Amino acid sequence: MDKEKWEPKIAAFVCNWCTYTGADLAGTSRIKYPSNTKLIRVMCSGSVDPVFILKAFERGADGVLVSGCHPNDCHYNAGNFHARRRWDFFHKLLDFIGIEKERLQFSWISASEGKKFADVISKITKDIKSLGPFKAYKQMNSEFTVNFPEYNESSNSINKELQ
Amino acid sequence: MNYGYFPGCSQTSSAKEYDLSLRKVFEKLGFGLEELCDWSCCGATSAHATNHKLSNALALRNIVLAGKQGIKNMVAPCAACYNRLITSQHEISMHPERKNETEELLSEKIPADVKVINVLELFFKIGLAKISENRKRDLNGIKAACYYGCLLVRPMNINNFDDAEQPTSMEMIAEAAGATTIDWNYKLECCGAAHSIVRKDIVLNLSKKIIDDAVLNGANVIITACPMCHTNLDMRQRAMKRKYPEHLMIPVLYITELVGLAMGMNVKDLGIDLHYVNFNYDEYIAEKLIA
Amino acid sequence: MGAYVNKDAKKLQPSFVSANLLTDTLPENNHTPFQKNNSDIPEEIRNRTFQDVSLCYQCGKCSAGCPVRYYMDIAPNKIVRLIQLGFYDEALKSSTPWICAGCLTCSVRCPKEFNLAGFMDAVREIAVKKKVKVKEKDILKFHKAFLNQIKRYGRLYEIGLVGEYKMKTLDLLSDVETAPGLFLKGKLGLLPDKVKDRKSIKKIFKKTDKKKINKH
Amino acid sequence: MKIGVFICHCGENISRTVDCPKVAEVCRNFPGVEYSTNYKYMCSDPGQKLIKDAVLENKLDAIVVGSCSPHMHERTFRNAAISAGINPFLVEIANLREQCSWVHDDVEEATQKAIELVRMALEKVKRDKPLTKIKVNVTKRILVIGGGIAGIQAALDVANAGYEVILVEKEPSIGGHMSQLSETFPTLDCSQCILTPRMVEVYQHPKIKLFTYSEVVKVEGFIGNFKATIKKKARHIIDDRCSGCGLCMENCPIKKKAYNSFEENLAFRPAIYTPFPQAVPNIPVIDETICTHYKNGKCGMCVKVCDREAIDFDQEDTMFVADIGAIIVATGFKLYNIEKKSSGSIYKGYGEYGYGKYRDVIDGLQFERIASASGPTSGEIKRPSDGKVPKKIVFIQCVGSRDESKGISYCSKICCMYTAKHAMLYKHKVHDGEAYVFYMDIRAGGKMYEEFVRRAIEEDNVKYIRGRVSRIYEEKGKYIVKGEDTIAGMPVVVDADMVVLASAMIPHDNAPLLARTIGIPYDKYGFYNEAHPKLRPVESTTSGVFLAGACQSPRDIPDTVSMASAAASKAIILFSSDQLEREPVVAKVNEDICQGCFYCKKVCPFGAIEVKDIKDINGIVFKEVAYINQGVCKGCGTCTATCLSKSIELAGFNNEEIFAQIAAL
Amino acid sequence: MEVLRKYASELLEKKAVAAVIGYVRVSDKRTRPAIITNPEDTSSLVFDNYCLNNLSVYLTKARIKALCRTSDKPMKLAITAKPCDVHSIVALIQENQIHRDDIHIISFNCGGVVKDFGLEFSKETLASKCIHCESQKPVYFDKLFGEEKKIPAAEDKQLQKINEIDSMSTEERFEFFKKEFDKCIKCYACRAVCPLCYCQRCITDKTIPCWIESSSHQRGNFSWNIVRAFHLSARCTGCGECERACPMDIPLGLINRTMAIEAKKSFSFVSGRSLEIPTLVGSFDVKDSDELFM
Repeated sequence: MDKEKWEPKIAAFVCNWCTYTGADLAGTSRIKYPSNTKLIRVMCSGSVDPVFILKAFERGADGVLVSGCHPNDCHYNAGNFHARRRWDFFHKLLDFIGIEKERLQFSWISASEGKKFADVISKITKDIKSLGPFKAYKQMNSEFTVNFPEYNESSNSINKELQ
Repeated sequence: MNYGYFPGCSQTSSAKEYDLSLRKVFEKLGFGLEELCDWSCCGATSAHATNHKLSNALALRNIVLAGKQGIKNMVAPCAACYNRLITSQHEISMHPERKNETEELLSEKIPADVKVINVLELFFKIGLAKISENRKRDLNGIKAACYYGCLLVRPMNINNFDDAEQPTSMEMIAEAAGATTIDWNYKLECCGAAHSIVRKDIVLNLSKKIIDDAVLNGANVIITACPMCHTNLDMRQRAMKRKYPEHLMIPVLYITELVGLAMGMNVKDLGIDLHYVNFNYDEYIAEKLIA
Repeated sequence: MGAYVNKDAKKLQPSFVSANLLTDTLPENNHTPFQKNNSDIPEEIRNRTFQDVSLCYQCGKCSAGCPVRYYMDIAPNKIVRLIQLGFYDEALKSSTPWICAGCLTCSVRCPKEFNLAGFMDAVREIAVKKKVKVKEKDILKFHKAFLNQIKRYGRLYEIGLVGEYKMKTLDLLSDVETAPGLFLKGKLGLLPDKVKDRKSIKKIFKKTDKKKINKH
Repeated sequence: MKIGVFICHCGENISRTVDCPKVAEVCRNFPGVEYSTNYKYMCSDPGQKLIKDAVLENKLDAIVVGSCSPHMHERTFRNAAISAGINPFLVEIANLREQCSWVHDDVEEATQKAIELVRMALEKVKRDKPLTKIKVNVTKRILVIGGGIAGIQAALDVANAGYEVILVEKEPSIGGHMSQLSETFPTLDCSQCILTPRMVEVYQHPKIKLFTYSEVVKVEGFIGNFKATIKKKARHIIDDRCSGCGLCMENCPIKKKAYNSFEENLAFRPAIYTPFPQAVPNIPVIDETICTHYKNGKCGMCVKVCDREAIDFDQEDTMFVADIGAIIVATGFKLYNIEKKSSGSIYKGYGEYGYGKYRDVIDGLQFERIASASGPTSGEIKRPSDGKVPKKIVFIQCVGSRDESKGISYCSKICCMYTAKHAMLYKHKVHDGEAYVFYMDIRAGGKMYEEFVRRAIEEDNVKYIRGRVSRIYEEKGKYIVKGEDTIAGMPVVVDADMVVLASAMIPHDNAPLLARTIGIPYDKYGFYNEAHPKLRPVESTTSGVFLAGACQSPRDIPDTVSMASAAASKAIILFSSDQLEREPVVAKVNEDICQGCFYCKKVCPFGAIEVKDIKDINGIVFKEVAYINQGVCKGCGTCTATCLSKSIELAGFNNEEIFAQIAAL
Repeated sequence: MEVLRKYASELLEKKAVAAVIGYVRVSDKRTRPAIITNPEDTSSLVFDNYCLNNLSVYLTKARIKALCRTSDKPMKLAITAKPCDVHSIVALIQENQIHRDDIHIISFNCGGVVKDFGLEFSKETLASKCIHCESQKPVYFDKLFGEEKKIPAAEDKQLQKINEIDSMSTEERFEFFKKEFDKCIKCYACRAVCPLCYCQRCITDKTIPCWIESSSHQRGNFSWNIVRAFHLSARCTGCGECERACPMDIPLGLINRTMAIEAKKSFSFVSGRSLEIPTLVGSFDVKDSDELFM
């Protein structure tokens, strides 16, 4: 892959109440940040399963961000506390397995922290850019020959047929 | 158990008796004090007043030496030395950039496990029961105003061994030694220490206020744990007397001297005769040895 | 300090105009605009104390408790205020930092946990570095004499200190009452107590002396 | 499935950086897309009509709208979908404005991202399942916790609207701190005179059930359907027999064993007592810790004098369970105490003011009692230590407040005003006295407030000194107050006879406990958090729980009363309909594969998960599985991520939908 | 040994238990698990250094139901468990898979077991879990046999390996595990033998949506092993059965132990040690570290 033109692909799992709203605020405030990150809205950072992150890596993401409300600010009182413990383990596990720590990052961004949201996105984009493409995982993808119909474009042909 | 000992410059000259009584008392209590080899000035007042880097380097040089000597707990009897050493340690522990800077200056690594303690802490470490057990003499004629001075228990966020506003540790030690203590207001007021030579007027006034409050609250002896305080309170009393003829002379003892007296030592052994204001032994102590 | 507006001024000045806080005379058409001062002093204080002067909200608790407040020309909290506003000269010229005994009463009681004693150290250091004419020059001389002793012997040689200080200030007759007593009682050693490894001490002094702090 | 894609220009907000026609064009070729278009204002009436027409014309099953944030117009487009006959949950929004056009400059880049965002939404909508809103019944009864002025006001408002109220107060009488006050600023009218009638009104109101000397120990359920457990502590008095004659109190031989906390420890109370004479209800309480009967079974003086046989030494705590539809929390505040604190506390005491060892250094509420005509000194200003009239009095503001080194960074808001009032009351009662106030700033924002402070200074000649006090100590029976006037730049020392500290308002010690019981968030001090500080100031984030008064932050009486009424009106709005509708975003268990480890039950922040027994044909339990109460579940999904066998799905955000989005990244 | 047999046979005779899950000798250095329902069969029960299976894997809800709920009066199920197996039982109780009242734990003071069948018990052949074993006495039991024994001291090679991996660069670690996981043939022996993998339908068997690709391809292998390790982190009691059962010798114990070490370091929690301490999964502390979060 041409390093010059390569742009990282980053997935961000954000909670509906704080970080998603914070991202909206960044927009309302017209704060610019790189376009590499795409948000997946979930109800609470506590509902993000580690498998989502593995899936994202499998589907070619170079980095993943999980972000929720600050401790004690959770719309659901405690979801983020559970998330915090979960990520502590998962991050350590990935680190031990040999996945760069910067590939998976976490943050607390409240609904009022539009600036922080932009900063965090800029930071993770910069981090991932300096790490380069997630070759290690991508290589496993390229060696992968069997396609699952489930998420493949071809599956849509089924849809087409149904119509 | 042995404790490291950082005497500080005053201990070798104007506060000789502090050094003397400290060593004697702890020897008798069965604890060794291991003097820090080739210690140097802690950089108090003048260095930190004018050159921050220098003051940190001077203080931490001694910590480096202590580390090399294998000292884990080091007593610094002088309140100024004590404060200087722990403040420098605190600063480098909070701010790694300052640590690197100073380590570069000293060309040495600064150990993190040397704990500097003051005399009061030392007494608490060995246990107050030890003092009462070794009591030989009744000191109940002494009504002690325990004077901490400004630096001994401050600042709070670094030094947590006693309250920064209403300390009681020295009173507990004095009471363990059998003396009566009084409650008074000036136990933490500054004596003007650093200005001892240049602005004698300030020192005189500040010290006078301290002594007056002690007398007003019924003390007949002031107890200190700092050579600077002692110098100012003890030495300046003649000048006070000259300026204010009604001034009452009141002896000023080091806490170690008080404990020494309780343990049956002599005025001369402890160096109390070196003070300016006479400590009239008979006046305070009934010469009755406790069995 | 108020907002002084010079109606006669041809060019409209910003209406927030400085007054010299130390004098209460303000010649009406001789004012200087209150402008951004690009001094490195706040930065230097921050480097030294790890705290920003803007932390201070001027409650005055420091001045209220200061044991040597009566000997100062400007209240300690006002020194902070002067630095906050950018009146550096007035702050550095003041006797206050030099009178400060470093007793930490202010630092302990400060509601904002601002280390004022450390701040005063920094102001002194800056004043020396900037070669400001210090009001309490005897105190500075004393500090220099003190450091000279340390530099020479590694420890304080009290007779040397007093001797050197007296030579510097030509104040030969004070303390006659205490010194002989000290000698008689054998408290003052006639020979200095020296550190063996004086090289290391010299090295420390040399390395920290880059800014020529002790010479001027 | 036929999907329609609608790209909004939002005037130029989106189209300036996103090439909307191109996005629509590209999306048309995505599998499953039947129809794709772009329009200037999708949210406008013509825009919505466009959607509706397109749906009907093309027989669309689901739509994706590329527009502003779903937080803005999700509801609009869902309604449009409903009008076109599509299930509203088959609508997905791609956020092309806040998260694309507004934050990127490059047109190509933004357009590309917009296409990808729409593609993700498309993948999600393909897997969306039609959902219907959940309906729940509303119990039209409210629980008000706290019987201070906030609780009283809220209770009366709700009751007067015709709904039942349960008012719970932990003290033996309602009234709260307001009943302790002497006079109130800025009008100087007597506090008890205006409060007592309201207290009586509460007591007599047919719709209000009053539980004093009681605590809320458990709250379960959800908006409209809470179940609260109230512990009524044993008073040892049979309520309906007691006539409130007070003979028992007069005859109780234990006079000086316990301080009267209503009098802020300035007076004693007997073992059987009401906190104050105007107490509501006027029924005493027996303090078991000092009553002789509980020590040795003797005495019984009160039993002898009570001809109505109202005393019952063996009474025990009783529990009540009540069904309620909403809760108003109005637990109020307490004052910061300058005593030395334990090392774990976030607060630190004031050693420089003596850690409370000087008896004449008192706090604001103590001064209120001293100044109150019904107080221990009958309104005469006297020192607690020796009963002398202080000739010089010092008031210190901001004790605790705005003092980060003591643990509090906020302003307590009311101290400026009540200190001015105190100084004024003092000057009115001790004409030859001198009053000094040490302050940092005067914050007198309010109707007639600034004028009130100026009156203290100008008419009553109170000396205001700007500066914090550094130290207080006792010397020769005087209290030496060391301060500095920072305006004059002069040290100020006052040898006062009495010092009054305007201590900070802090939450009660058990405020966090109650918050956890109810399930509402609180800040680091223990003040309860509102859902939005500006737009939802009396709601907590837990729906159905409202907040009022000083349990949220320091407040004065007018603010407290208005917020109490606001909270009451919120509750009344809730009660105005018989059923509630709520979003169907809830979790559901696949009972076939649930293994019953109940980690979900442990993590659920709302206690929505229960154990369900699955029985075989003979009625024997053969499996325990998790069951989610749809009314209680708030849809956070923490359980879905915790579930090891992945047997829980969150409707609207199920795993398949999220996987599809990941795949479409 | 005789006392154990006698005790077990008494339990069965008295109908105090429905069955005894225990070890029976196969050959000199080999035992196998057995579920004994007939008192006469207890004569083959053994317990020694060769009883290396973790029998708690047989404590499934279905089995308890089948064995103990047959008569009118529900009976208990007896199990012989090494102290380390008791940890698994504790974890199972905490996760509501069995009730303490349903089982009768016969435990032993343990002196270590061999790492695999057929080996002579010695310091060299000691199972790696025994090397760092801190619980030679069971934390919970209904009957305890045997005297306290000492486990022979041996080098903790597993810990050395963990430290070695820790000191590798990220790329090296990735390569290491990639190579190891590459060996996986998705036989799920690790899952079958793990007492805590009790789900009837494992996450990897779920196809709508497909959580983990089930072919034994690198990518699927990677996901499977990560998810397996994650699901067991702070739950795994360290019985080491997965590693022993793995036909491809993937060092699963390394990962499990690393996570256990982290749990102990960050939360002072060790799984299966106490019924009172709540499990780490499913609980939280507001004071947990915030280090990870920007």
